[in-house]
Amino acid sequence: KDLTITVWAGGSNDSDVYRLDAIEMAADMLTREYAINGEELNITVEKKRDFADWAAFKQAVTLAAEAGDAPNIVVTSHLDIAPWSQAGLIVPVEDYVDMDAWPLNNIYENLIEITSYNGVVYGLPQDAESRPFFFWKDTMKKLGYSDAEIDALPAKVESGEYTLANVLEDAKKAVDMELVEEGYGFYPRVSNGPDYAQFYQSFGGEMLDKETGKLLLDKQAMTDFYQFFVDAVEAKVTRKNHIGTEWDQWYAEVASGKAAMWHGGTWHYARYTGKEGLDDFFGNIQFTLIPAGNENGRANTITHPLAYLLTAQDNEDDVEIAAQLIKIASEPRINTLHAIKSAHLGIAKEQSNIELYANDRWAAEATERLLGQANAQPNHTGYGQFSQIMFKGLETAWTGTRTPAEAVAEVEAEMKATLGDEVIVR
Amino acid sequence: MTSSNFRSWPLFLVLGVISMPLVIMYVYLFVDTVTDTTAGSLIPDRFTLHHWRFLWEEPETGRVSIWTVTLNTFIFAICTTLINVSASVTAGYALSRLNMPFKRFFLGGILTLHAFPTITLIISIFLILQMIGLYNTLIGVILVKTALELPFGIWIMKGFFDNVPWEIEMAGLQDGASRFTVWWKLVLPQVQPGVAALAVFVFLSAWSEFILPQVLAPSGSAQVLSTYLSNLIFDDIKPDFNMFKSVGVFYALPVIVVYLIFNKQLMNIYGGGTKG
Amino acid sequence: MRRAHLLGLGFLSPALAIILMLFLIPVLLTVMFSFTNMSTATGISGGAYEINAASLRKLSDAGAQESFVETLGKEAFVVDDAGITAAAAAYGEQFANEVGSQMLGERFDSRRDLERAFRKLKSRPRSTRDIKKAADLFKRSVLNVRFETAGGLLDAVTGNGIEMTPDQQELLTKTIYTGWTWTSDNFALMAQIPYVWRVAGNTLMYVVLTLAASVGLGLFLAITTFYLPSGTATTFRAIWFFPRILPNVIFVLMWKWLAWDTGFLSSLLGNFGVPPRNWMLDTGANAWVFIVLINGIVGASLGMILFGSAIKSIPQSMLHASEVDGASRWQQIRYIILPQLRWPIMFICAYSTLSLLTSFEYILLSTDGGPGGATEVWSLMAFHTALDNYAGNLQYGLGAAMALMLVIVGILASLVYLRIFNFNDLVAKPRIEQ
Amino acid sequence: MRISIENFTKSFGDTTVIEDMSLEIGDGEMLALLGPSGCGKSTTLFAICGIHRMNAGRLLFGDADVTEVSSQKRNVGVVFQNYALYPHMNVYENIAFPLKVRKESRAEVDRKVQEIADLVHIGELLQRRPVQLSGGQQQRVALARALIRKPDILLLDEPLANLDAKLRLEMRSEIRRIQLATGITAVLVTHDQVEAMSMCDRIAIMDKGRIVQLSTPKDMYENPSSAFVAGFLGNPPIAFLEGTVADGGFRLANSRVTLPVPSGIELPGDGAPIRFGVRPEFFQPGNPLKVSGKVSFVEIQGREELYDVTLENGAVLRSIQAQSAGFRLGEDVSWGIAQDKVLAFGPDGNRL
Amino acid sequence: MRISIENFTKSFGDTTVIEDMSLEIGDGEMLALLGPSGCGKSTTLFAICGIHRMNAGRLLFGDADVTEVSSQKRNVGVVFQNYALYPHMNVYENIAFPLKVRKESRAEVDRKVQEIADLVHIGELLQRRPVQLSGGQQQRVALARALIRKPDILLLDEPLANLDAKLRLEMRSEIRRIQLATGITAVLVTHDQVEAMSMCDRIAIMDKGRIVQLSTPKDMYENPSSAFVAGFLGNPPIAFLEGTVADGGFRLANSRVTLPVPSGIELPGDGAPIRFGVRPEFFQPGNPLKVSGKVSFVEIQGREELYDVTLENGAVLRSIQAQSAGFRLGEDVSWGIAQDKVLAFGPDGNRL
Ligand SMILES: Nc1ncnc2c1ncn2[C@@H]1O[C@H](COP(=O)(O)OP(=O)(O)OP(=O)(O)O)[C@@H](O)[C@H]1O
Ligand SMILES: Nc1ncnc2c1ncn2[C@@H]1O[C@H](COP(=O)(O)OP(=O)(O)OP(=O)(O)O)[C@@H](O)[C@H]1O
Ligand SMILES: [Mg+2]
Ligand SMILES: [Mg+2]
Ligand SMILES: O=P([O-])([O-])[O-]
Repeated sequence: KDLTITVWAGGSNDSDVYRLDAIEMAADMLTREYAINGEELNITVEKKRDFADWAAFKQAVTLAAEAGDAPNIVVTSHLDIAPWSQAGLIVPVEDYVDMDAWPLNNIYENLIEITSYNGVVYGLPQDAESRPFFFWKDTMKKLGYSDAEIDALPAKVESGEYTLANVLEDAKKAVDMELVEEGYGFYPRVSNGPDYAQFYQSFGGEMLDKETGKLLLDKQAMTDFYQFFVDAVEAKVTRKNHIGTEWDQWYAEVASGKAAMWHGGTWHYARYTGKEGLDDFFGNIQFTLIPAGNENGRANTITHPLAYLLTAQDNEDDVEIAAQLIKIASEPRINTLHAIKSAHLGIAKEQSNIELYANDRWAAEATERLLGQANAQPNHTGYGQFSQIMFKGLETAWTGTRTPAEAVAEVEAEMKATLGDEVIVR
Repeated sequence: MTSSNFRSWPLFLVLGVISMPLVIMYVYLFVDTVTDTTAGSLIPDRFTLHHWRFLWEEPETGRVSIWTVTLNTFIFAICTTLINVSASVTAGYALSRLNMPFKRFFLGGILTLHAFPTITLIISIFLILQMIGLYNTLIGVILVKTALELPFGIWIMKGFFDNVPWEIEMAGLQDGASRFTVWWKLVLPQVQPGVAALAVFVFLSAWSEFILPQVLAPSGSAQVLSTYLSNLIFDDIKPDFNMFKSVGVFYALPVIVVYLIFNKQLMNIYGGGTKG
Repeated sequence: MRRAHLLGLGFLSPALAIILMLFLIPVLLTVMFSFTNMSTATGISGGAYEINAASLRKLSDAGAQESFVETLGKEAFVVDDAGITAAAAAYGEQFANEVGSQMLGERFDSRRDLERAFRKLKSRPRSTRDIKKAADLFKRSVLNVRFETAGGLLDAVTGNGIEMTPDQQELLTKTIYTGWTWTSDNFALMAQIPYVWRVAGNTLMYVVLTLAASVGLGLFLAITTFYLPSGTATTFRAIWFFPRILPNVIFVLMWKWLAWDTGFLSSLLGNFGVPPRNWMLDTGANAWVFIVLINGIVGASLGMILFGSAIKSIPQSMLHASEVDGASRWQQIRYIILPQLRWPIMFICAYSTLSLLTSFEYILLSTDGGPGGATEVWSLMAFHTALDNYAGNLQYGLGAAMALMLVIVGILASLVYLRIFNFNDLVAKPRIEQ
Repeated sequence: MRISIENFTKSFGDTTVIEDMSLEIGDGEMLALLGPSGCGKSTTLFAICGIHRMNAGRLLFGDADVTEVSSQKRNVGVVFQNYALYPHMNVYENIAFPLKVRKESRAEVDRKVQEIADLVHIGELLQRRPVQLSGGQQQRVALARALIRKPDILLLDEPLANLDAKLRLEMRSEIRRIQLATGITAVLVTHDQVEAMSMCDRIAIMDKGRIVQLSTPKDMYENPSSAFVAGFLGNPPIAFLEGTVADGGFRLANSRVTLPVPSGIELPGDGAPIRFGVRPEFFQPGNPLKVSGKVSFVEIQGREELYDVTLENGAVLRSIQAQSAGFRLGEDVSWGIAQDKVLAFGPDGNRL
Repeated sequence: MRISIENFTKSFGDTTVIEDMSLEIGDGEMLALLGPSGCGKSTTLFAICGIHRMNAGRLLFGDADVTEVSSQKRNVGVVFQNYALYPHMNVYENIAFPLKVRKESRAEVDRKVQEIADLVHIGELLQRRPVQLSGGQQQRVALARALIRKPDILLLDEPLANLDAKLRLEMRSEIRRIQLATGITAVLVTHDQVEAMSMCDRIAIMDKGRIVQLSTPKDMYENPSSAFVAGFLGNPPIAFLEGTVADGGFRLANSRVTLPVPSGIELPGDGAPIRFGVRPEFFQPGNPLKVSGKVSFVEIQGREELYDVTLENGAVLRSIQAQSAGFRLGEDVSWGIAQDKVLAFGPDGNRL
């Protein structure tokens, strides 16, 4: 039997090729399995990751699916599950594979949770990551932290002893002491992303009301969250015009100790140690959860896994083959190739027992320190708008166009208008 | 300008000064494609062809070869130009010279169509393409691009036809030629500068079209250079801006050549529909 | 109809067909979309009926009785005779017997549990897929099942023994429909969002400033190059025309290279002690300067060519006349050249206003509306809404409504321009009457 | 081929340009349509060749009614004012075009083109483009193109208007020569009287869409039916004297001078305003019927000299004399009018 | 203001258009530059008004060397062939333009425009746009614009070429009248000999960038220095007979006819080829020195008739006669040449 399986991966650069190649490896495996059973199966895997950006990828996938022309497998954010499943573009993976069997039963439960919607498993997590807080050790030492204190930071952050208030304080000190330039005390991400939801959580914000399954706007948390960035700008530890800074420049700066503290993704590790030439990562940088903002909140981090999703096809057999392929691609060994090559975190418990993974200090430590505490953004059809409105509000407060209170009022107005019943304001 | 009453050096000076930033940008754009520069410095360190490796290296997983997309781009731009110019030339003639009902309506409508934000039509265009089975094909994108640019083309061509002396056409009829022969053999050659100008315009515009192929023909076989270029997502692990610029320069070269060859024709665009 | 009319229509038809098909009908569809709540989640071509956690939530919000919602929401797999008969037909007597003997009457809350139970059976089907299918034979609820038609759903619900009043039926099918529905909310929404008004203001500013910049610069270039010897003029024209033919991304990248913290400007000014900064996004004002420059220069390229060729068509003798009449260069420009560029200037203004209203690519690539939404314009907002959403739920309906506003403004503007251009003069009567 | 225009009416929208015109042009005749700008000359021509439809009336070529026949089928050759050569074709191709659309054989075309090119003396220019030709040469090409398919009728719309004086002179005789040589029926539209008179068998003078006089050049020059016609013909133009009938003579306005009236002119009653027209060649020093005035303008034109003489009452008479008459500006002269050549017109402008 | 052009040379790129030309134009004089197309007339004019720089030579207005002075400062008025009116300005603004750029006061401008408009008879048209004017009216506006700032010099580049015959006649006298009235020094460029002769005090005939003869119209008509000049002046043009010197007389080519040579002409030796030029007015039935031929062309021009007579050897002589001479085409005639008016030219074209 000959068939072609098409795989499209969004947002993938050269180190992410295993998102596609893993399917090819799985195809080889599956062919062998079939052969053993005496069935002939020839799978051609058509791979594509040429997309301008996430938006282009999503346009392409949705329109192709509407045209009945969807790729069999897509690698995309778990956030797409909600709208795409409602539109019928994707089918539950649990309808085709045994979730209780290897390797799926080895995947972290919370990750499976993240790729489920309405209690149905729609996709298989393809990788995990997290968005930690970073400290430049040298600066911290100059601020008076001992090596031991620095080593203890992750724990203090986790326990809520070291909060964002301390962040501001230390950052301001660093600027005042001219250890870093103005605006480089705290040096956040330069564009919208899940990272900012972390700060909302730090101040006690929740994105989803567990009980009703509706989105949740916690005005107090939102105001505090905005206020934190406004304070940072006022204290001159963060630049007013920070948003929109070029990524390239940003990477170079944080990897060279120009900033005292910042936050970023786990995959930045590859960039710091690769292109930016930071040889001794662990000697220079400490990483922790995002500290709590105040007593309402907690130290946290968000993981934003990409997932393998199966699209609806006219021919169910093709879907089944595709399902088998993503199942095989989730083998810890295969997934580890991707995790290490692209500096992502693994998806399965057994990966810690695979040398390639275990011997990678970053993967091992980050998994342990971050992944356990990580939550994800909610799978909800309105979350895209929620997140966009939240960030727009942050931007207006940050740049001083509005006060935090005004910004939140605007956010509330817009959320109520666009999300209607689907959002609860608290 | 043949008059000897004005000196040109003051203008040369002023133009030189305001063109400076652009020239510097061009120069650096090009220099960056063949050199490496240490961060923070403005002076390149060494010469290298490394950034042009996409020309000879095998494409990476999930990527298409630059040569395939270059060929696609040529097909796309040339077909768009051909179809657009042919349709503009016939429609422009009809609106300029022929008797027909609802002429005012057509003319006004065509000008007004120009006001539509084409990008937001994409979803609807997608539906139509899917209906007629041209979604995800190069020909579909070509037709869409043509449709969106046609109002401009028709308008310009009508202007050019307006300027052809009626007597030529009358003479043709008198010589026994049919209206069609008159148009094809006598009138069309007169608007050749207009056709050339329009063709250059359409070609340039098609060459740089990006959103339509991206959205309406996402599969690899219909990729064009614009999408290839934007799809070199800035790799955030080991980005190569200089290669990005090299692809950009590679992409721009053909149109620069077209411009340099045809800039005289382009300077004829006035006289088309742009004349009062 | 006269033969001549047929000839005219014949000549027009290729263009007409293409425009109608791929331009006019899409425009009408867009108008239609703007009155829907269409999004990625609703799909474009139509919806289905599915009861799941999310739709149950909607159902209770819509005022359905709690008990009704609860019954619908029960996932239930019941090993009953009907199921066993079906299993016998599909997977053999042996399996059916085994199920019948070991599990009859048992109830499972999820398919996973039933599958697990099946896996313990000796005569179970050997493929995962078949086990799942077999399990589905015992499904006695409609939760998470997708029905293409309302009738299918209702039959299934009743089939599972849930009785519904007609009101409940209607409420159910209406609320859990996954596709799009007609609504005029999009327009009300636009008026309610404070941000929208700011964007409208930005758009006005963008069009006016960019138009002024491109016409001004275009004129300046056309006139200065006109006075230069042809070789020099060609060179300068090329320099200023390239922005139009360079790929957008590359052109914008050049500006970023100029304006970055680590870019040319910062490096250059660094020598004079000016701290580096991102000149493009430093402040709203800076961003505007760059937006206007980038778009203005691209616009000026067209202006330069058009004005240039218009100046070329001014009879030489007229310029000579003004010189012997004593006009200085400035007076020649002011009194002779500029007045004769009236039409091309108006054409460019009309053409560019409409293009600018709907163009956003350079903004998208350079500031993406930032900083803080300072440079977000209407078409960019429509694009963001309809085609660019981080979490993938694209708002086609709202985006179309936003586009529709532009369309209306565009039509009004072109009507004004048609008046100015003296439309009647444009429709000359053919001089050959056959 | 005889052309008959019967009750031709033409309107553009609301304005009627030609109303109920009838005109007969004999076989082999060359007729001039002469008249001021906008009088409807071109419109008439366009109706004959079929580019314009006639709103009413009939058009016959010979005995065939061609009113509803399309241009292409009328077999009429037209030479346009600006030649309307096809700029992208060379001379050969221009001339061959009418044959080409009829798909005549290559050899046939060659032969005919050569023949007609020789007729109009442009045999050596066949490879040139129109822009490489002088005005006169272009004119000849246009003529050749119009003639090559041996049309029944040749129409010329101001064929000489764009030529300079010398060429105009040359082409005038050239066109006439060719028309005579081919024996074709021709209509020449012009507003230059010299052209009309020197080239045509008959002239139709038009004014505001009507034909005001139709006659041979000589007759029209000598017997204009109205002041309009008289003023239109003659170079230098006729001079008019205003006055009234007084005592059976002509009393100059604002003056005591009374001139006798030529015999055969029927005068209206005393005091009625009338006009005398005196052509320059009939106002000469040698003539007997003297009037006095001052030379107010002198123009030397080579072999002739042109004088304006302003009479006491301010009226101006014009005289053309052989060179070397040698009068000077401001000189008082007393020259005579050739009495029997005077033309008298009534107040409505019609000839008395 | 006197104009002196001294050793003027002008090249465009590699081609030298004018070489070492010198020319003096007296104060208040009107000089015609007459010559075939492309001979350098406009180039000379453009050098005088400063639009072109001179490659070599000097230009003096009065005693001032203006070679390096810009157009704007030369105070020269120019009327261009196509008028070059500013289409976006009305007549008033067109005329006022030279004053406006000098920022003269509103009242002053008003006064001057009214004055000059009255001078050229367009006082009522001031509010019209150029497109609303007839050719003649446009011409006058151009003239007014050139004159308004009281230029020292007026240059006219083929001012009448675009007008129809009747208007041309009218404007000719008009321009001359105004030039005389203002006493301005004027240069008229034309290739129409009638224009040159009728309007100017002197004529400079140019050929290929050189001045071949400079003289008064009358003198030039009667004493052309070369066959080129003789052929250029005269309407209808002079006819040439080719032949050789034989027995102290002129032997017609291919013929046995020998004509006596007018006295005062120094003939080259026997057998040398020479040409006789006979103007049409000197070939008349009444003249004694008869030659015989056949009337080969007749043209009736109103008051005159033009005949071509083809002699036995194929040469053509032209005759212009008063109307009603009444010869017919093909008639054998034997008309006479006015022997003392014959012009003889050597093989190089120069007058003998
Ligand atoms: N297509 C048309 N639409 C309206 N009016 C027209 C049209 N063509 C000609 N006319 C009018 O008809 C009248 C006669 O025009 P026509 O061209 O026959 O004049 P003409 O005698 O040839 O003048 P000219 O000597 O200027 O060529 C003019 O008043 C003209 O304005
Ligand atoms: N700008 C120029 N560049 C090159 N050659 C030129 C230019 N201007 C004129 N010439 C050439 O110089 C010669 C003289 O031109 P000029 O315009 O003075 O002729 P003209 O006597 O005015 O002719 P016409 O009667 O046709 O106006 C011509 O051969 C012409 O081709
Ligand atoms: Mg006409
Ligand atoms: Mg000239
Ligand atoms: O790549 P991210 O937007 O998920 O950070």
